[in-house]
Amino acid sequence: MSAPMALSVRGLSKNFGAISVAKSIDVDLEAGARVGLIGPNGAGKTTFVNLLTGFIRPDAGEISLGGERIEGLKAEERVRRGLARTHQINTLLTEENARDNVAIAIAEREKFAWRMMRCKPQWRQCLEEAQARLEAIGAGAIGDRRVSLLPYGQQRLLEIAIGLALKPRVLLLDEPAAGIPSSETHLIHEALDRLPADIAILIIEHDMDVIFRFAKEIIVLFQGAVLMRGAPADIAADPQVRAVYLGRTVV
Amino acid sequence: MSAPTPKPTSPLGEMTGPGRFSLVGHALPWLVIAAFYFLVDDYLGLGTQVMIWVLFALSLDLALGYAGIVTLGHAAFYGLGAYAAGIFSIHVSQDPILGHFFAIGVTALFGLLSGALILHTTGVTFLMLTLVIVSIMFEIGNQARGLTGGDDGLQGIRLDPIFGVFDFDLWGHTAYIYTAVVLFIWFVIAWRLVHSPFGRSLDGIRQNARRMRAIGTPVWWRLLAIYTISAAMAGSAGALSAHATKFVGLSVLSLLTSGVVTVMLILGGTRRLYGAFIGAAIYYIVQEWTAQISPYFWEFVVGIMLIATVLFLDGGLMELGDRGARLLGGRRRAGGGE
Amino acid sequence: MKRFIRAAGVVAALALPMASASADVVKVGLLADFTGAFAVWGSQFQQAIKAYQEVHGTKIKGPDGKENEIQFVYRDLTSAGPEKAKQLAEELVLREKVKFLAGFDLSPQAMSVADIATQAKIPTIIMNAATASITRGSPYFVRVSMTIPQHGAAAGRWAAKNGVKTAYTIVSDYAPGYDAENFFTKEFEKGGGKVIGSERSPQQETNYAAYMEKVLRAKPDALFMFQPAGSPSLAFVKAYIERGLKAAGIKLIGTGEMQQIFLPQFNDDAIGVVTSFHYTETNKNPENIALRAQLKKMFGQDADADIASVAAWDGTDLIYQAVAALGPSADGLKYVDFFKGKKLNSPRGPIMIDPDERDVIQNIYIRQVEKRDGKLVNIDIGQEDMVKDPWKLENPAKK
Amino acid sequence: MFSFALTILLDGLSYGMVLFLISVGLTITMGLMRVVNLAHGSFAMIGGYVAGYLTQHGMNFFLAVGAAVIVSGLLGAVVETTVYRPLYRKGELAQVLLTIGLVFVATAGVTEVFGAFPYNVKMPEYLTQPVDIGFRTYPAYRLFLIAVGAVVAAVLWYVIDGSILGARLRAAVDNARMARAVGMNVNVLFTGTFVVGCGLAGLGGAIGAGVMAMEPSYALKYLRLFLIVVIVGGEGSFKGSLVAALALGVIDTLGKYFFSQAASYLLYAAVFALLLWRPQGLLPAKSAA
Repeated sequence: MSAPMALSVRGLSKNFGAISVAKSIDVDLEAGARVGLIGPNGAGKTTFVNLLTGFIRPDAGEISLGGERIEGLKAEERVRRGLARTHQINTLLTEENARDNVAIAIAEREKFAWRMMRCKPQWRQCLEEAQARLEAIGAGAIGDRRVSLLPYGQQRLLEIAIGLALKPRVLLLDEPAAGIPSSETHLIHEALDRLPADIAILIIEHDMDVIFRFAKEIIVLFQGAVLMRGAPADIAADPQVRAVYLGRTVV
Repeated sequence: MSAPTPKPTSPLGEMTGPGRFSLVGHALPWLVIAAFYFLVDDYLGLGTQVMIWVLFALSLDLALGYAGIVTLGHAAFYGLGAYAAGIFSIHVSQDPILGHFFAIGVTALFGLLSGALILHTTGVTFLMLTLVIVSIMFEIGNQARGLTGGDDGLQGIRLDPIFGVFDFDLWGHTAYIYTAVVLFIWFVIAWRLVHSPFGRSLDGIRQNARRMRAIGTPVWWRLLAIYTISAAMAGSAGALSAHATKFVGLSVLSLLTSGVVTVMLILGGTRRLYGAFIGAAIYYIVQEWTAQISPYFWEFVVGIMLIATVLFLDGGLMELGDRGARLLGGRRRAGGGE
Repeated sequence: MKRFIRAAGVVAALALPMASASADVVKVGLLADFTGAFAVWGSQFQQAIKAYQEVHGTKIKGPDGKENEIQFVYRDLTSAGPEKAKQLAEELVLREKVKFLAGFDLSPQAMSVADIATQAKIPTIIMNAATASITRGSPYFVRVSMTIPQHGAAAGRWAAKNGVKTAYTIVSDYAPGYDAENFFTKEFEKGGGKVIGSERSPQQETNYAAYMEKVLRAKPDALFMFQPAGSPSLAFVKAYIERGLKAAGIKLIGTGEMQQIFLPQFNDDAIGVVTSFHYTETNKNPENIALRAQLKKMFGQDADADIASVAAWDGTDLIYQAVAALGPSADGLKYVDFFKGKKLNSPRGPIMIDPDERDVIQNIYIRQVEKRDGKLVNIDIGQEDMVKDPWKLENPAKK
Repeated sequence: MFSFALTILLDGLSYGMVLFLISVGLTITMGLMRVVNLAHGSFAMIGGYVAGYLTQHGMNFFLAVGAAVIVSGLLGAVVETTVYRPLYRKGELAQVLLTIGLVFVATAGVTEVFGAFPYNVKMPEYLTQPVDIGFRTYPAYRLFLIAVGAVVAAVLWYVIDGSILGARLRAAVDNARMARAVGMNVNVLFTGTFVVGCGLAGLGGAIGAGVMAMEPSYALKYLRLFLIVVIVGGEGSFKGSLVAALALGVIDTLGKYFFSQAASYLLYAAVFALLLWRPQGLLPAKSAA
């Protein structure tokens, strides 16, 4: 009897009117997996993430997290069960400093966030952990800085730190390197290298350098369906995948 | 990793975020309230009214300022609290404390139910729904004449002395102190609330609700919680008003009441708690002053104040203080640059 | 801006004699709406009071022969809630040490100061607020304006006596409207008429199409209205004409809707509307002529007297007489006793303060809109002498 | 029975048309500029007062209405370029407050200039009379309102749905940033739309004064109705606001006719239920959520 998959998706489908944006997708992630999700624009990558995280309701299909079915749960309930994500577009709390951004997530994870009276020790604990987590991904220096004043690359790091702060079983990284000037990409590379080994990670990225450097396995999504799944080298060599990226339709 | 970790510039244990205040800053408004009682005896009625508005504005600050719930319907809670307290004193018991708690309970329940119905909407739709609720409440107040007195207002409120000792006198001594105590209690609650993890999560929801859902925050429930608390507080302000004036007029449920309290809050500054104090006080003082020059002048001045605040003074009058402090003491709040 | 400056000047003018006050100053606190939806009341009160003081001077000799200066202190209720009235009344009493309170355009405002008047023993002259029960609120309340039932009852009696068999009523949906409907119906049916339908329209209504259609279909002999004077009453009468109710021979009977100040807003179609009211602007009483001339002299040709002016004039007159008779510092109840049974030659005609109820007893005039010298005017076509408030007759005070 | 139903329909439509004329500018500006413009009624009020002043001083009614439209529109241009511009980037709350501030200023100004009394727009004699329309006599004024409303609606329909200007407008409503990116002069578009919207409000205020009377508190008193039309119709949706305004007019008339006791609740309750059911309004302008 093997341990349940960290994340298991079966037959996930979604239609917007006549357009099918997810066609019976099956995906498995075991604990500690490093899987890349690629596909041309409009392949349905972001829709897939939104379906997984509960921001869009699927029409059909099952999603299990550590063996527990979660497709009926709301986004925030999935997060509390260990499915975290980062965002493509920054959705940080821009009026707070970086450390508070992380601490608020930790308070949520520790269920302090319903506490309506001041509780200094617990909050202090959150802040300390937040600072530690920032340092762990190489961003210890930004703790005191207001998010709106941070350079873009640092904001993406902060996104990852928040995702990790939720102590997820599975972490979805939605284009963590998008929009970062090349001078700062090493920051993201280093942060990705340091991700805890026990977390299953699904990374969506346009930057093939990042994907091939990081992923042990790659899933290619095309027109809402899984086109192929395999090791990076195989994917890179596959003619079908090449065709897709060149824009020709494959039958 | 190579960059050395610089020392955090603020101590970790400190609650950062909005409204850090020195001890002097904390003491000042309460000293003013106390001094007012002893020095300006003739204006106690005005003082009581101002404090009631402060409390009302404070309740709005929780919902609108901290949680970002843009509502025009807060008069529904204020009015309901006033009527609940008034009707309770006429039909059930003349004990003011009991009546006050009754009013708080009723408005909290109403806040919970109405919030549950409408809090899934946002923006102008939410604004409209709150507006409709307060309009319906007004119509009910007008037509349920047997209970509310309709347009004539609710009369015949009689109160026992508080704790059987302090009678509500014409000169308003008891009402003033009673209101000040209630305001203080609510203020302490609000202060702790906004600096709690709960308060921080509300702040987060205001800035970006989607982000908060992504870290597992049950956004709707949080909003419902603060909406209910805010409603209870507004109801408490309404109850104070009913008790202090021994009269409830239909206008407590009018749209204008919602408007005035919003103006006060914005004028003083949102998300600062003390903004409510400054806003309500300034509003009253300027109103008294301009109305004496020429009654028509008042509306004009309010309008100009609003426009100027929005265009030039985002943080309200409290912002002026901040700017002054920054000029004197250098940059304080923003994190150090690179 | 001119008016601001003028108003500022008035404040300064009021402030000056204060500094050099050698005579005893008797302050009268006047509470009314000067801004907001009911702003017109405040300005009408104020103009009449100034006119009175211009004619009679601000100083009046007391019984001891010493001069007393009567000084009005105006406070704006901003059309806000009665709690504002209460707070300002407190201030006027405590800080300004006023001897009298006066004004109050709306009933809730008056009711909210009942406790203060009673506890501080301040005679309070109500210059408009017309809900019947108000004067029972405090033994210090004295009303010089009117009560709604006075108008409604007289209108009902007149209709029954003048060939109206069936009537329809449309009143504004608030307390005074209910009173008007109630007393019109009672007196009309007592006289043999029958009310075949009744409606209540929202207070701020200005779109009466549906109501008029209903009346048109019911085909009554007459339509009785009670609408707040201002935009609702104007819209009501216009809708009545537009919809062809007049052409269908349905007589329109009202109370305060066709006051002189509103007539320029109508055209000749308004001719024939009958109202039951306590003040006919064109009456030839010397007091009336003096008041109207004075207003025009001081405030320009647009200034016109209405019930607010008349009540403010009479209220001021009462205060002057009381100070002349009792001096500046008599006990509140003494002043009230002085007012009881007092008869005045008001610009509206003779009035008397009810010795028991401290409410106004006055003639009710039945007027009809007619055209004279190219202008619409109200012409008296009937009169009931010295009408007491019917509500009080029906609800005697508990002893 | 038929004539009765038709009468109610006419009554409802004529009222609805006034609401439409005044609100249509609001819905487009709210959709286009995303400004919660609570001051919109002030422009209708100013139009009404201008027409009132001119007709009372002997000017022809139609000329006076034309002047009212121009004055309201020009005022709109001034206010848009000075006060509203900085507002586009600010939040809802700031917009609510600033525009309420404008309402106060307008109210004080009108009271100062024209006094606190209700103000009459003198209509030509023939508009104040009932006319025979076959099955009954009916107020000429109301027929006039319906006619003007219908003409304006038809013109707007043509402009918005059928012209290049309209296409630009719709594109900008859908995505202002995109419109700017493809080189549209959004500022001019904004100002132009705002001016037209204010002009229409002035028209509605002036000719609608017989249904919604002019007084200093006008802008605040009817604010609720204008907002209901805009939000029920769907922000930015011209057709939505037409439907909503006419429906509101008819429901209001029906309510007063059949349930006059509950008429005041009925409308609010209907709006409440509708917004819970369709928070985006009846015919939302934006395609996707």
